[in-house]
Amino acid sequence: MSKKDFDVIVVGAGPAGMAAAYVLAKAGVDVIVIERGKFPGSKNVMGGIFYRKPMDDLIPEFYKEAPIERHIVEQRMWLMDDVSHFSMGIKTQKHNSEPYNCFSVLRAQFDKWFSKKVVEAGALLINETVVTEPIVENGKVVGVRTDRPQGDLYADCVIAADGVQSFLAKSLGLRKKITPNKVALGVKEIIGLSEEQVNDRFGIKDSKEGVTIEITGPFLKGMEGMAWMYTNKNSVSIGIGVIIDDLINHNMNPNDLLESLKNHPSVLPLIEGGETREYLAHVIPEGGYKSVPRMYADGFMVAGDAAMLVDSVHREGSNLAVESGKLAAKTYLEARESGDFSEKTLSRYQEKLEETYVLQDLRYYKNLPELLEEKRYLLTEYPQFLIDAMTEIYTVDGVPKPEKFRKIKGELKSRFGYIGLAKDLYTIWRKLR
Amino acid sequence: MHFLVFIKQVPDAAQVRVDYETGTLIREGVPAIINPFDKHAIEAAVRLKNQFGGKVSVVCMGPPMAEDALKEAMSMGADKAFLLSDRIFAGSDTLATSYALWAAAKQIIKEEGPVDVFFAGKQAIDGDTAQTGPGIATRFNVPLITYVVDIKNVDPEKKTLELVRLLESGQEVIQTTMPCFLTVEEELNTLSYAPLPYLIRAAKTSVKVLNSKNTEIEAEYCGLKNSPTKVRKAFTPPKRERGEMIEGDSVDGIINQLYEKIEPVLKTMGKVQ
Amino acid sequence: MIKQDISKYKHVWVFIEHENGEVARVSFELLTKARELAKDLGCEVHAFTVGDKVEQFADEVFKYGAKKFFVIEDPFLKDYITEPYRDAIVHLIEKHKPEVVLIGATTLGRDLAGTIATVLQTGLTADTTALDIDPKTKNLLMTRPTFGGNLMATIFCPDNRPQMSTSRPGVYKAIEEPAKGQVVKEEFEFDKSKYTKQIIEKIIEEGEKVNLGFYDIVVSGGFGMGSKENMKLIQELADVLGGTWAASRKAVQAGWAPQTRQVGQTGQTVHPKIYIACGISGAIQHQAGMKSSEVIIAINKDPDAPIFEIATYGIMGDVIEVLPKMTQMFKEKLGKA
Amino acid sequence: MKKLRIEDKLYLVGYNVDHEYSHLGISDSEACKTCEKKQCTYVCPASVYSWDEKEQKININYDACLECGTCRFACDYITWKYPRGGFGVAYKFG
Repeated sequence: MSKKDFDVIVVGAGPAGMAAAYVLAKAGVDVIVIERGKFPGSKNVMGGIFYRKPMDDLIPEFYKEAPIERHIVEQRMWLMDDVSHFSMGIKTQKHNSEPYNCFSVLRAQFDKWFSKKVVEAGALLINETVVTEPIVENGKVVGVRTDRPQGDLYADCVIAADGVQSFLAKSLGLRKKITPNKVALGVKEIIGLSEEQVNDRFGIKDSKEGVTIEITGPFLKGMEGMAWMYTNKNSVSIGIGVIIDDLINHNMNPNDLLESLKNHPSVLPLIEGGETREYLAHVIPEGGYKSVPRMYADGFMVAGDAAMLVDSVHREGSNLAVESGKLAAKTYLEARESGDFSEKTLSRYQEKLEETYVLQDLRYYKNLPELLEEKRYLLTEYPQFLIDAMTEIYTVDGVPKPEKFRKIKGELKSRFGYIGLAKDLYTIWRKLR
Repeated sequence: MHFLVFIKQVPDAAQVRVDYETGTLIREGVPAIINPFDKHAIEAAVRLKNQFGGKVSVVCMGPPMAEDALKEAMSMGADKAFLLSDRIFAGSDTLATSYALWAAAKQIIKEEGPVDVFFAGKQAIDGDTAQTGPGIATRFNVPLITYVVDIKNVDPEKKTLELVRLLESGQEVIQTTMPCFLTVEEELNTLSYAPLPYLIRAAKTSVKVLNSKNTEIEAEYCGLKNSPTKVRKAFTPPKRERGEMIEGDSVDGIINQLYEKIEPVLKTMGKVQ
Repeated sequence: MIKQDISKYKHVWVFIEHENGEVARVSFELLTKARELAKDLGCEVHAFTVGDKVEQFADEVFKYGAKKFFVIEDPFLKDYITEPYRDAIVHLIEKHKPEVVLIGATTLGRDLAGTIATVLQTGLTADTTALDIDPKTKNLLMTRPTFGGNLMATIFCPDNRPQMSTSRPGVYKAIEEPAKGQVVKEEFEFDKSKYTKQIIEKIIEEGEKVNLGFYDIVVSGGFGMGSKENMKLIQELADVLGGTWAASRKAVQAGWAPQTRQVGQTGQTVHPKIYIACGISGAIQHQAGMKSSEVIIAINKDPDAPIFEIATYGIMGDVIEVLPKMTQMFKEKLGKA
Repeated sequence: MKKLRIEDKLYLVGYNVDHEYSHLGISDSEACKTCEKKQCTYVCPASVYSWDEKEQKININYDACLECGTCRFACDYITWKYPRGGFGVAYKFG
């Protein structure tokens, strides 16, 4: 080893990078975090909610001091067409007491707080610097090149938590080119409302409690995607994420899509009169388990979005990021014992992830992206049928109930055919295995 | 040579919005930044240091969070950073602020040695007063050169330098002795993309806090109570309404109409007799 | 804070700014405004200045209603240099104790006022756009824009004298009201060794660098100008009006104008008396840089262009057709043909 | 609810515009001329790309970029880098 400025270089101060840096700094490792934004969080957008568990393991009871918005007590799931929505969900007091299940957070504020904890733990944080490529010597990653003058840095190990675009993983050949059918664009607005308005409109007791609504269905016109609304303290985050390929093929402008969502009769009353505070966009890796790359090389590990760790079914990403960052750090600590940062030693990182829910969850749904790509109608026709059936059942129009059920059955048969239905059920069952 | 730069942390005025209903500014989430003019002052000082040797000190008066501004100044190449922070400064007007900064600068001179060139931005984008810099210069009784767009012929031996400053009618070149006090325009320089070692050093170095205990600042000249000017009220200007479309059959006719409408304004400006 | 006996201060003073033997227009504007203030205060308007040959301004100054004109004449004060000007003016103010001192918020005025106020240890309100007398306390109420014009603040200075303000040029109309005035000449002994600053050179013509904020008329071109060549049309109009030209972000990005001339959120903020937006749709980002202009004239083909929402006067038409005619007609009307 | 135009929304976003350098580009502008869909012109959430019929080229308004990278996945000719450190979008809420 010729040069060494730090033990570990962490690229990116998002949840994955900071979780890694926090664990390393706490263990006395000389770690530097390099962030391209003005401050951590300034480039980050979240279409999801922040789950407590992985973060709580890292910083116990973090939610008592972190800038969180609301803890979530109710999660609703809507199937929506152009004029109706069919709602399911869970509201439970079990999520209304400490230590809570999950939170809505505003990332620009939350990440900044997290970075303060990381710096307090002893890591060095450098903002406003772009890491352009890994420095590779004899097939081994020995550092990174930044876009700053005199910008080369050397270390035993580089942890790339540089987000979905991850130029680092790509330049090392770990990651394949991402095709537009494996990635979604999420656009989002923060709409300002008073605390009372948020409480009233979402049916919650006080401004500590929060609600999430996740929306899919035929209103997306057959595009694969999902919309969401999350309550913040005095605002609502409303957004929509759609596979980029679908946007292209449907000649769809994402802002128009967001505007039509905002004006949907089911959505509008919840946000009406609010003032848009911010407009944001970010892409979300949707490739699932099959797109997860090899996450290590000699002197190198990849974490978070950069490793495509997003569970698009359950809208989880930041918790997978935190978990992966933590495990990357732990793997480094083990490797340090032996002073061996080779590919072989660091491969333990991916094994660890396979042992946790992170890759187990992703693996469970590993065939889903292809299934949805192949059978787009699963996202439109079944939800539409459900909406129509519910509408029929709840419409009192003098038609006897047995006749209604017969009619619904008839619809089911004519729309899908029993054989088609059986096939679809079988496929879903098989793909989810 | 020793360069001392006075900086201010301000809300990014470009992101401040007006709430016409309440007549207030919406400042939620608006980031705090180094006053943009001050960044060019830091840049100028760092360039002079790199050319002639010496060091750059930076001082910022503000709440503890203003430390971020000082860290950023260091990442631009400043060597020493001082945060002037004390509750007694709350509500200071420009006279009281220039007093506190002057007193703090004297302490910095005690610790770091005499200053050759003092720097500040031409004004802050929140208050837009352009008074604090001249105030400090006056208290030090050093030559003041405002609206500087170029620095030339620095002679560290003779302790002289030449400055180009902006006037309404053009520019003027001024020669002065050091120490002197410059307030600078954005045109003075283009901000460099600082080398990584500057950023690392800034992240590793802590900022020294100055307050009424570790300086000779006297409370009787500080804060709202001891500021000669007070704010009676603050309000937002009325929202601009849609005006009048000038229509007519011919372009000439339209322009004639327009001219008649604006003639009184042109007269007040002395454009028409 | 230094406490003063404020009852000893009387009269409204206006600084007469001059360059090359000519008085700056803002001084007359302020004299006119000062007459109003003096009426409310029950006192007189006095003018003052320092310089080489400044007594010659007496007639003009009295024409705008000054009852007295305090001057210090010295060849040493031929050109404006901050420190000797400051010292001479401080001498005048300390000797005669005016209640109010008004200075134009020009480059010179803003350079000078802060340093005077600091020596006098009194309050100064910079760049005001409105001056009033509080009927109850008789304090001067000074209103000024902050946050780039998004917020106005009314400031007063209750316990210190003089109450000082620099006032933005072009806010008040200069109206004559001749008075019989008296010139009061004062002397000041300069310790010339104290002053170590000198002017080497004055460059009068405009260089590449522009400060759009200095101009009271700005003619600005946008993407609707169509080409770089057409930007000449706005330059010509600006020349006729004695203003300067600027551009929208889209025009800058198209390479038709340098970034230094860009008006808007990511460019400069201007507040001229007249802003003429030519072929600028007027997205909110552009409005942020010019909406506090006094008169906005918009010329645009598109009747739905947002610029019309804030324009004082709108002309729906093709800039390429309108501008040359406008330049020609204004040239004639302003007697510049 | 009143429909907001993209530029109205972008006005709410904090940027630190890099006047020195554009992080977006097109590797082969000839390709744009024959590109049928010109998807960059509608798929970008900030409407950074617009087709200039007269000049027969794509105009890139890079200072409005939200740095999502959609264009980069949508078109192989778009050269996309991060803006220099500290420049570009800076969200207030996120």
